[in-house]
Formats: sequence, C-alpha cells, structure tokens
Amino acid sequence: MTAITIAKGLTMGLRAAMEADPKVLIMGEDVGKLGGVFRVTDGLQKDFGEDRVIDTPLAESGILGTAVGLAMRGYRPVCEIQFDGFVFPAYDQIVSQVAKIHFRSRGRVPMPIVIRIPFGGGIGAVEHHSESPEAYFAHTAGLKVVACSNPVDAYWMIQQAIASDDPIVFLEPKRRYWEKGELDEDAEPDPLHVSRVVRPGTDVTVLAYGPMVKTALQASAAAEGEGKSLEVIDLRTLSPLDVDPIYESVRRTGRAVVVHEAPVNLGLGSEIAARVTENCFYSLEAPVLRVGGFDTPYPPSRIEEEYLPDLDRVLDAVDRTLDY
Amino acid sequence: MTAITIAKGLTMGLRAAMEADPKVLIMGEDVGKLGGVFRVTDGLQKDFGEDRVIDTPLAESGILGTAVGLAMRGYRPVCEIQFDGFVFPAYDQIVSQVAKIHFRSRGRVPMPIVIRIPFGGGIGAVEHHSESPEAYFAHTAGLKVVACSNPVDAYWMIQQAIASDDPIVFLEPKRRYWEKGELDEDAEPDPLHVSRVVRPGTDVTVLAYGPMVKTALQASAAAEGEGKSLEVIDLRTLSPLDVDPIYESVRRTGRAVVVHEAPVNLGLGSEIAARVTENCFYSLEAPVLRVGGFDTPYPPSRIEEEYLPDLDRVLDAVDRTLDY
Amino acid sequence: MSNSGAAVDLGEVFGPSHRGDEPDLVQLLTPEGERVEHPEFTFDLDDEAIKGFYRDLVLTRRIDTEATALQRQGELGIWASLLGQEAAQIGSGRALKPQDFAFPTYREHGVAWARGIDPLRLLALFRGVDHGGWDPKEGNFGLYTIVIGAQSLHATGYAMGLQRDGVIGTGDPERDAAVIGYFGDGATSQGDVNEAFVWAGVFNAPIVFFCQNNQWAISVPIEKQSRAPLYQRAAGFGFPGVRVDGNDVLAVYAVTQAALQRAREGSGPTLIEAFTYRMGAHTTSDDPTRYRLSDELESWQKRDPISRVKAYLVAQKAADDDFFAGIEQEADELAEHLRSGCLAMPDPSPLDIFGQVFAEQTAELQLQHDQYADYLASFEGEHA
Amino acid sequence: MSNSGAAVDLGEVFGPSHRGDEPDLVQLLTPEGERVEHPEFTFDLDDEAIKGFYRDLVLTRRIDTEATALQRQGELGIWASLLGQEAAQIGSGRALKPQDFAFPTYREHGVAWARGIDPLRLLALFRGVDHGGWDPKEGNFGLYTIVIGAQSLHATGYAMGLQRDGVIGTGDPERDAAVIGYFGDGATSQGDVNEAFVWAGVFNAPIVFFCQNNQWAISVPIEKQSRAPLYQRAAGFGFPGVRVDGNDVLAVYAVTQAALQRAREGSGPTLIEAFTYRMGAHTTSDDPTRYRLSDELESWQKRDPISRVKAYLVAQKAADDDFFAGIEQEADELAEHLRSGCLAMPDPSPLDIFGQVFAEQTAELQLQHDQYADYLASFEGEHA
Ligand SMILES: Cc1ncc(C[n+]2csc(CCOP(=O)(O)OP(=O)(O)O)c2C)c(N)n1
Ligand SMILES: Cc1ncc(C[n+]2csc(CCOP(=O)(O)OP(=O)(O)O)c2C)c(N)n1
Ligand SMILES: [Mg+2]
Ligand SMILES: [Mg+2]
Repeated sequence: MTAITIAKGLTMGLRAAMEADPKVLIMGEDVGKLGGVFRVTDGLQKDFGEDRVIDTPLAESGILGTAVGLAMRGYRPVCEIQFDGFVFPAYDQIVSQVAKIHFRSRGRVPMPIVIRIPFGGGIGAVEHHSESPEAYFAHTAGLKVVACSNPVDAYWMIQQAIASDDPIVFLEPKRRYWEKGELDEDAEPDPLHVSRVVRPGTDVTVLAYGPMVKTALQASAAAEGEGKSLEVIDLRTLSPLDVDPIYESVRRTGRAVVVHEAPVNLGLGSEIAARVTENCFYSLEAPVLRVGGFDTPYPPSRIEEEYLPDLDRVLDAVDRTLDY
Repeated sequence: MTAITIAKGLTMGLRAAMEADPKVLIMGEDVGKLGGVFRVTDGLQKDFGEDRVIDTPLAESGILGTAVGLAMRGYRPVCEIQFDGFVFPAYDQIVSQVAKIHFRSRGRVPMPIVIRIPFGGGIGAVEHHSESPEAYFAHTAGLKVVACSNPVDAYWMIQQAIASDDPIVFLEPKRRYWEKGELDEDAEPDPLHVSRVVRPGTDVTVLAYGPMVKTALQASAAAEGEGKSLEVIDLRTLSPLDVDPIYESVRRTGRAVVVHEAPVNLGLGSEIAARVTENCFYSLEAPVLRVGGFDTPYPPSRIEEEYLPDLDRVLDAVDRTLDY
Repeated sequence: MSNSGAAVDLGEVFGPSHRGDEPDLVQLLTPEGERVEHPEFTFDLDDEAIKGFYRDLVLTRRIDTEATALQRQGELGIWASLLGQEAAQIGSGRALKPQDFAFPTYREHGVAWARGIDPLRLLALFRGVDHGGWDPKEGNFGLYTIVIGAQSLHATGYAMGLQRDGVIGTGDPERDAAVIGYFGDGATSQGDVNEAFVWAGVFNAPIVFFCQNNQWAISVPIEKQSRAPLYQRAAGFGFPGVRVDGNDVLAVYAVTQAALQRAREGSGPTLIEAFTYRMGAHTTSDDPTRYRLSDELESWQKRDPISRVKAYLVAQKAADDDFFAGIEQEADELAEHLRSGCLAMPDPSPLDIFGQVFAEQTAELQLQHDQYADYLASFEGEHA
Repeated sequence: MSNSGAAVDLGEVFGPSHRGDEPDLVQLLTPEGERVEHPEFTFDLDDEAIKGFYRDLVLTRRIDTEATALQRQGELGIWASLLGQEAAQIGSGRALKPQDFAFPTYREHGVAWARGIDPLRLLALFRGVDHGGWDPKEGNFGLYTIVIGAQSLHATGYAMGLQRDGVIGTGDPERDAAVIGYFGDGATSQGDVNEAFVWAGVFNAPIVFFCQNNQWAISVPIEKQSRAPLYQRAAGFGFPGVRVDGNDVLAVYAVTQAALQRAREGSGPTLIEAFTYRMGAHTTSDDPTRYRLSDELESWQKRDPISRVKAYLVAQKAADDDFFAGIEQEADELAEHLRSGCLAMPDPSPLDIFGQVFAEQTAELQLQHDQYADYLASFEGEHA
C-alpha cells in the first residue's frame, strides 16, 4: 500500500499501460519535457522517447485527427487535452470521426483512443479552464465517458480505458489532482463501466462523479449529524450509465439527488432523473432533484465557489426532497 | 393569405429582415448564386449584393469566427450551416465565443448572430446530413435555441431571431422544407420564445418540435380513432424552454411523451422529463416517456425510417404511459 | 465598398503577395495527345502501361455514368460524379504501391478502382445501404470521408504510424511505404487541412497531399477559396508544392510517383495540386447551370483526360480498333455488374446497428436492441 | 524510427521546401543602440517620439513586474508576463490610429497600454473579478481571448465590417481604418488562424496579422509548430509576410505602420512576424527550467528591447538623467496605483451573473437568480 495522489495514480497508470503495450502513445500539448501542465505525464517522455510521448503542435483538432490515423495504423493514442475548455476545436474530429468510425466501418475499424480531459472548476483559474463538458460527450453515440474521483480509480481506470477498443473520454477532476489515497497495486480493480456505492445510507441517494464525489461525501457526513442517512454513489461511468446500482438504491431510499458542476440544463442529472423516474416510478417519494452549475457561463473565479455546488447546496436539495 | 412552403417562408422572412435593417448579412457556403443547397437564400444575393450575401470559403469555424467580428462591428450576421453534421468544425467558436462574449464583456458586447441549421433526417441522405445536434446547443449557457415546424413560424421566427440581440441557433426541419401552409402577413405572430398547443387533448401530452410536430399530429389523429385524446405541444423554443404551457398541460393530462429525432440519451426529452417530474410531481400518473433516435450514430438511409420516431412509436409510448 | 482608392500602393515594400499568377503546370501529354518533356518530371513507363491507364480511365468513367443513371432511376440516393477527374485519380492511384495507403474524400471512385475496390461497394454507400462497405485494410484504401478535410489529419496520423513502424527510408522497395491524402480545392480552406500541413511538416511525415483543384466547391469558384495558387500553400509549411495538369494521366502519374518515392525515402511531405475540372454537377442533387457558364465547360471538354490518351495511342499506333472495342465491351460488362449488383443489394437489418456502435457492446444498447426487436415482433401478427 | 536512409533525395525535383532558412529580419536599431537603415522600411519619427516609446516600454515592464509580484502575494490567480516582448507590443500598438481596432491574446499588456486601457482592468481579469473588464469600443481594443487563435477570425470579420462601412481606401487619414490581430507562434498551428488567413486573402480584408514569435508555446519550441519560418506562411495565402526584429521598437513601429497603412488604403492583409523571446515563464504557474536552458535566456537578454533604446538616447544625448529618473518615478506611481487599486477591487456579486448571460433576460435565468437570492438569504440569519 502506498499513499498517492490522483495525478500520481494517473502517471503510474499511464506508465503501466505503456509498459504493457508498445502501441500505446501519449500525445498532446506540453506532455513531453514539461510532463503536462499538471505533470500527469511527468517522466514518460524521458523513459519512452519522443516517438511514444509526442509534444504536438498547438491544435486540438490536429491532435485528435492524427490520433485517428494512428489508431487506424494499430496504435492506441492517449490524447491529453490541456484544459476542458480547449477540447472544442477538436469537437468535430471527436463527434464525427472518433465516435463514428467503428460504426461507419461496420466494426472493421476500432478506435482505441483515450481522450484525457482535466475537467471542472474550483482552482481559481481564468475563463475556459473550469468547464464541465461531459454531457456533450455522453449525448454523442459512439463515445464512452468515464470520470475518476480518487487515486485508486485513477490508476486502474486509465489502464482499463487504454485497454478498451472503444473511444473513451476520460475525465479527471483537476481540483482533486493532489488529493491522496492508498493504492494497493495487487488488489483486483472494479470493471471500468461500473458505478459504486461509496457510502451506504437509507434516506436519500446522492449521485455524483469526479470532483463532486468528495462534496457528496462531505454532505453525507454533515447530514449524519442531523440524523439523515445519505447513500452516496460514485457514478464513475457516465456513458454508458451503470443504472442497476442506481435503481437498486433509489428503490430503497425513494429519493435521489444528482450533483455535478456542469449547468443543470441538459446536464447528466437530467438523464439520470428521467431514467430513474421511468424505472423507479412507484418507488419515488419525491422527484429526483438536481444540484449543479447555474445556466450561465462559468463565472470569474472570485465567485466560483458560489457557482459550484457545495455541501450546503447538496444538503439543501436533500432537505427539499425529504420535504415531499 | 398565400400558400407557402417552409423554405419559402424562410426566404421571405430573410428578405424582410434584410430590407428592414441594412446591418443584416447572410453568410455561408453556396448562399449566393446557388441560393443555398436548399434554395433558402434564393435570389437574395442578386437583390442585396455580394457584400450582404456572402459566399464564404469552405470552413465553418471561419464562418462563425468572422461573424463574431462582424457582430462586434455592429452587423447582424445570419450564418447558414449547410447541413447539421457540418456545424461541428464551428463548435469552438459557437460554444467558447458566440455563447460567451456577452457574458465575458459583462453585457457590453452583444452577439446578434443567427446560426441557421437545416436539421434532422428522413431525406435519404448520406452520413452527416441527418443529425439532430440541438441538445449540444441547448446545454450551452449563452445560446438560445429555437426550431420551427411550419411555414408561418418559419416566416416570423426567422425575423424575430434576427431582431434578437442574443445569439440564436435556428433549427430548420429540412425534411419538411417543402410542406405548405397559409401565411397571413398581417397577422400578429406569437413571440419567439413561446411554446404552443397545436392540438388540444385530454389524455396524454405529446411534446415535439421541428420535424416531429407533424409526426405527433399524425399520431394524435390516429389515436383519436382509438378513442385517445392527445394534446400536442409544439415547443418552438428549446432553450430557454417555455415551461408554463407544458406544466399546465401535464397537470391536466397527468401523462407526457416527448418526441425527437435525436438520440434519447441526454436529448431534449431528458431535460423536459426531469423538469416536468420536478414541477408536476403529484399530477403525474406515469413517468414522462421519451421517444427518439436510438443511441447509435445515424444509420444508413435505407433504414432511417426505422431509426426515426414515427407515428407507431409515438403511439406505442402513449399506450405505455396509459398503462401506468 | 471601395477597396481601390489607395493613394500609394505600399505592396512593394513587402514584396509580392505570392510567387506570381501564372504557375508552371507540369504536363507530359498535351490535350491533342502529343508527348512533351518536362525538365523535372519524366514518365518512365511504356505504351502497354498507357494502354492500361486508358482502360482504367474508360472503366472509371463508365462506373460514373452507370451510377449516375442508377441514381436517376431512384436506385441511389445521391451520386458524386468524378467526370473530368479520371486522370487525376487514375494517375495518382496507379502510382501507389500495395503497401501505401490512400485516404479518399467521397469522390475518389477512380482511386478506389486503382486500389481494387469493387465499385459495387461505393454504390452501397450512395444507395444508403451502409456508410462504408469495404475493409480499409484490404486494398489499403480508407473509407470515404464526407466531412470536408477531416481525412487529411487521419492521413497524416497514419503516416506518423508508418514512421513508428520503421517502414520509411529502409531502402527496401517492397517495404517502404507512404500515404496519400486526397481533398478538393474547397477543402484547403478548412482548418483541418492546414493543421495537417503543420503536422506533416513538423514531423516530416511520409505523406503526399493530393488536391484535386476542380475549380469548384459546389457553386463556389476557386477564387473564393484562395487568393494564391493552391500548390504555393505548401512552402509556408515547409515542404514543396507542385501543380500538375490534372487531366494528363502521364504527368499525374509521374509527379505522384516522385512525391510518393520522396515520402517513402524519408524526405517528407509534398503537396500536389492537380489542376482539373469538375465537368459534371457537384452531385446528382446539384444544378450547376445556376452558377456557371457553359463555355467554361466547353473549354474544358477540349482538355478531356480520356480523349488525349486515345489520340496518343492511335497516333503511336500502339492500340488498334480491337483494343478499343475490347475495352468498350469490358465497360458494358462492368456496367451490367453494377446494375444487377445494385438492384440485388439487400437492405441492412435495422437490428444490426445496435451491435456496430462499439467494439464492446454496452448493456444499454443491448437493451435497446432487445426492446426494438420485441417492438418489431409486436407488428408481425398485424402484417401477416 | 529512421527517416534518414533516403537512397536518392528527390527533394530537388520539387524545388526547395521553403524560401531558405536565414530570413531577413528588419532591424532599425541594433541591440547596442545604433540606428541602421533598411532598404524598404524607414522610421520617420524624431527622438521625442523615441523618448515616448522608451517611457511606454519602461512603464509596460513595470506593470508586468508589479502584476507578477501581486500574483506571488496571492492577489492575482495567475499572470501572463510580457517580459521581453515590450518592443513588439509598444511598436505595433503605437502604430495604430484611434480608428484602428486591435484584437489581443491574453498577453498584450503593452498594446493595452498603448490603447489607453487602465492596466487595473487587466489585473481584474487575472484576479478573477471579471472575464474582461473594459469596453472594447473605448480604445478600440478587444477583450483578451484565451482560446488560442480564436480572435484571429474575429479580427478578420471586424476588418470585413470596416470594408462594408466604407472606411477603407477613402484617402481620408482620419477615416481610413484597419485591424490588427495578435497571436503567438504556437497559435499559427491552429485551424482558426489559417482560416483567418484564407478569409483575409480572399476578401482582401484590411488587417495586419501580428505574430509575436517568442520562440515558445509554453514548453513547446517553435520547431514543433512550423518547419518553415512563420512569416513565409502568408505567401501561400496570397499576401505578404515579413519578419521584423521584435525587440527593436523602431523597426516594429515602422513595419507595422506600413502594413496598417497598406490595409487602410485597401491593399489587403499583411503578416508580420515579430521575432522576439519570452524572457519569463509562460505564466506564473509555469516553470521553464523544466524545458529550456538558461544560456538561451542569457543570449536574449543581450537583445533586451529596453536597454537598446536607452543606449540610443544616451548616445544621442537626447535624454538626460532627469528624463530617466522622471520615468522611474512615474513607474513607481503606476505600480502604486496598481497595487492599491488591486487590493481595493471589490469582488463581484454572485447574483450579477444571471443578468449578464443575455441581452434579453430569460424567465428561467430570472428564476434561478431569484431562487439563489432566496437561498443566500436563508443563511443570513445564521451568519449574522
Ligand atoms: C465540413 C463540411 N462542410 C460542408 C460540407 C458540404 N459540402 C460537401 S462537398 C462540398 C464542396 C467541396 O468542395 P471541394 O473540396 O472543392 O471538393 P469537390 O466536391 O469539388 O470534389 C461541400 C461544401 C461538408 N461535406 N463538410
Ligand atoms: C485552444 C487552446 N488550447 C490550449 C490552450 C492552452 N495554452 C494557453 S497558452 C498556450 C501556448 C500559446 O503559445 P503561443 O501561441 O506561442 O503564445 P504565447 O503564450 O507564447 O504568447 C497554450 C497551449 C489554450 N489557451 N487554447
Ligand atoms: Mg472542388
Ligand atoms: Mg509563443
């Protein structure tokens, strides 16, 4: 057992994947000598060389577009997008090419591409550095989308994503990069596309992913003091959703709150609310409530703490669902 | 009263807007002499000149990016995206610039840009010509999104969209371009961001927009034969949603079905289901059901009729909600 | 709008805008069918090879004619004709070695032919039976790409893969490989194509960018896409560009062959601008009379890519009437193959699509599949 | 990966990859402060103007120093230093007329200064108080744009607006206007910048593209962005490009002035590559010791943009100690203005953001505003 950060878990996972398979490549802006602006690829170019850890020109469409060609040649590119807000120049390549080529080719051409995106706010950054674009990708048929929330998942999930033959948008909770956890490299990891109850409870199911898992856990600790028992589920996989543990939980609690940083309107919470309602209709004591960013662009950082869901706003929603 | 098609309504509306305001520009691929691949801009370059109806180079980011600059100089660009699937190269400019500049400038710099997108399937086209990207835009704070479903709305809504100081994604139901309706140019139009009950009913509320309004109306006619009374609402405005008429209707019927061509997962239906459930919880006799495209890329056109919601699939969902 | 009232033209202090307006056009066979020499590029195959090209050109054109007819008869949803561009495609396609890889747009029917793709597979796409019916690994020919310019980056990435596989510059002619990426004049305006130029230059990728400048992007003429001749774009990205007579199959072959060889040897990318003309409509949905004059078409008809090869072969007495008649017959057979094959083509099953989204199926899609199968089954009684 | 084993270099048949590797660099003032002449570009202002530039350079650098200090003290979230690029920014910024319009990146503090923007407004952005705190119409200076390259298209569109407004080529020096669009060396790889080149060329837009090649895009050196010298990119898009010593404020002024005038007169776009160096870190979050050697920095320190102007003024006896002391004092006052202004800056109200999304407020956002106001109010009792 070693204590590692999420960033370190990712670095270790990337290294393990590169060691396991010579076809794995890392590409992106500043991923080489610098090791990425978050140092997640630290040391990899030194050890694996410039052919496998590629500092690219500054253009995201170019990164994803060339990754497609490399994948067609049998490589497994892991593309780093420097910040969430900079994935959009690559949007066309992701949505119309990466997501569709397996389908277009009737399964003949797999697209084993991982798109790593540090996402979310809370780090005091300037515009475009705090976005939560997950719903755009989850709505796109042909992509799989996952988010890690802790160092152990970071380590395993990145390896599983790289091993997958499908294109995966891999979301990293940037404001939690430096949070620590204990890694047991010999333990058997959960599969990639599985959600996990991270705190059992009986009154309300709280669904979160990425950076909000910690917030949800804080809320559940605080709620306990007030005699309310929250069950917290870390979704981990956003597309496909792993609905069974969600339904199972909501059928027990009768109440659910979904938490994410992205704007509520058409955020992940809307899909979860719609599905939970459809599948647990007679178990629901209250409508599924959603806590998320407001339907505004991400605000200047001096007020980002107000924009982002926090413990209080989660508890507020919990109370509102309990009021039904 | 004159009988016009949707395409004609748009042409007339564009012409009226250009006559009313010399700052209105049209720009896009083939919008000049050709009049656009759907002939919506037919004759406009001849009458308003190449400075106001601009055949652009072939690059969508360039179209939207230069539109931003023209808007900053006081112009009101109406950008045509040739087909839904070709909006993605412009995604960055739309999401990070067009949508955010009013906010970035604290309201000092308005972005009166209209992005016209012929959307949806059903025309037997090859890949990328039948997409329904509305949820991507509706999830983007800072954009407004509307869809017209008939010639009269086409005529008025395009003018209202151009007159608006906010950026508007204007979705045109391409497979309905040639459907006719009676236009009374002297009648007072509904406001832009308003939904409309297009057929009153009592048993189930069916919510649709764009091309699916006709399908919903067909379903309601068929259901009538079976003694079921469907209320059909044409949403018209997808972001912001005009929720009051929706809630009002669902509170009466207790049941709702949302229909769109886009994949169900995180499609507009998910947001509507979530909000309706939250706001009409005690009125609902059944969960809000969603009928849409499957969560696959748009299929080859020989089977697109199977992919697209049709009368039968709407009726199937209606029956399922009535079974609760 | 007045842009012209400049008091003093300051243009000169910055030097010329570009390298001049009358670029060299590499030509080895004139429109009249006469062989001419070029100082840099030589055509080194014999008349037998030229007869082979002639056959390719005629058969390719016949594929196009037949597909157009099938579209008119409602058997295809749409068809993108290559009429007039046969030489650009056959000349470049025939310069490829088996180990090279080609990335097409949606109009590269001639290249597909050269790569051994059954043209029925192309028809399937335009019929709406599939989005891409061949295996790119067979024939090393990528799937048609409709989003303008996107494939230029795929091509560049694939070329970077060749570098990593060590199949560049080994000196082994069976092994050294290159990539050719096709796109049109309009595509040169897209960010993706320019990013591909950046990447190819920076990584010295073994790639030939093959731009068919057919003068039009649907209704938009080349002047609206670029102020400078397209082949000059390359220099600013650090690699050479050349303009070739795109209606001269010999010149296209020679230039492409040299550029591919350059790439295979590790000397990096080249941009070829094949100067040609889209003699037909953009697609069967298009009506070019709305935007271009018929005399333009007439002047290009005089430069037809096929007739000049025939004139040459006849003048050289390299081919007789039997030869030409034999090819006509082959063309008729090919047309018949296409027609009957197209009509016999089965529609896909709507239930198949759920399994084609991912390599690893998801529970959600499996569920959608099963529900849809049940739903379809529920009608079966009714329709029986 | 072996790219080198080429049997025969076929490069020559295609001609050179680009125009050669040692491009001319327009220079009018050497690093030692000596005036030199250039055949094409002349600097036509007097020593008083140069003293004005000197003042601008020093004050701009002081803004940078003070902002960096404020960031270190936790008052700014981040700061992007322009250290070393002062001459490129002051020289170009001072060449603008009031009616011209500038589109900056996030590093154009010197241009902002030249356009009369209170540097406190820049600090507000980096402090996280707003995303852009000035009115672009005052000072004709656009908002900082962080998404690399995006503003190059805005600049081009704005220039097309000038054309439509008829303020190009009228011959009236108070009226004719142009646009300048700034971006870095890394940005030249983005599709948007290349699309801007396409548009500007095709529409002959009155724009100067001003690329500060500071040799680095964060940790990525210029060789990874382009194989050819950047200024050569322009020719392939049909307009001239020129490389200027970006650390020579006189040369930058002269070249920019000529290019702007060319644009105002209706002769179209120009690309200026200001060859300079990012002497500091990319931003205060960056650690350049991880990726570059200190002797590179040292060699560029010898080419410092400020010291050469001082050397010139001293040698010319155009300025005395009082002059230099006066500017130092002004700089101290400016620093104090920034420091006190920054500390006094109020945080925005979280309730304001709901009203800033649209020109026409929506019911939904108004509801979110009201609900959030109620929510905040619900805590008031607790915190009182
Ligand atoms: C990104 C994108 N935008 C628009 C289109 C629609 N479109 C299809 S072909 C075409 C013109 C292409 O012109 P060019 O590149 O010259 O190729 P050509 O058709 O002449 O072979 C356009 C605009 C598209 N397919 N993709
Ligand atoms: C689209 C996009 N991708 C990535 C980034 C992150 N980023 C910020 S600055 C920078 C380097 C820019 O280099 P250059 O254009 O040379 O400008 P400089 O910072 O040197 O002034 C990068 C990669 C961004 N802001 N936008
Ligand atoms: Mg063309
Ligand atoms: Mg730089």
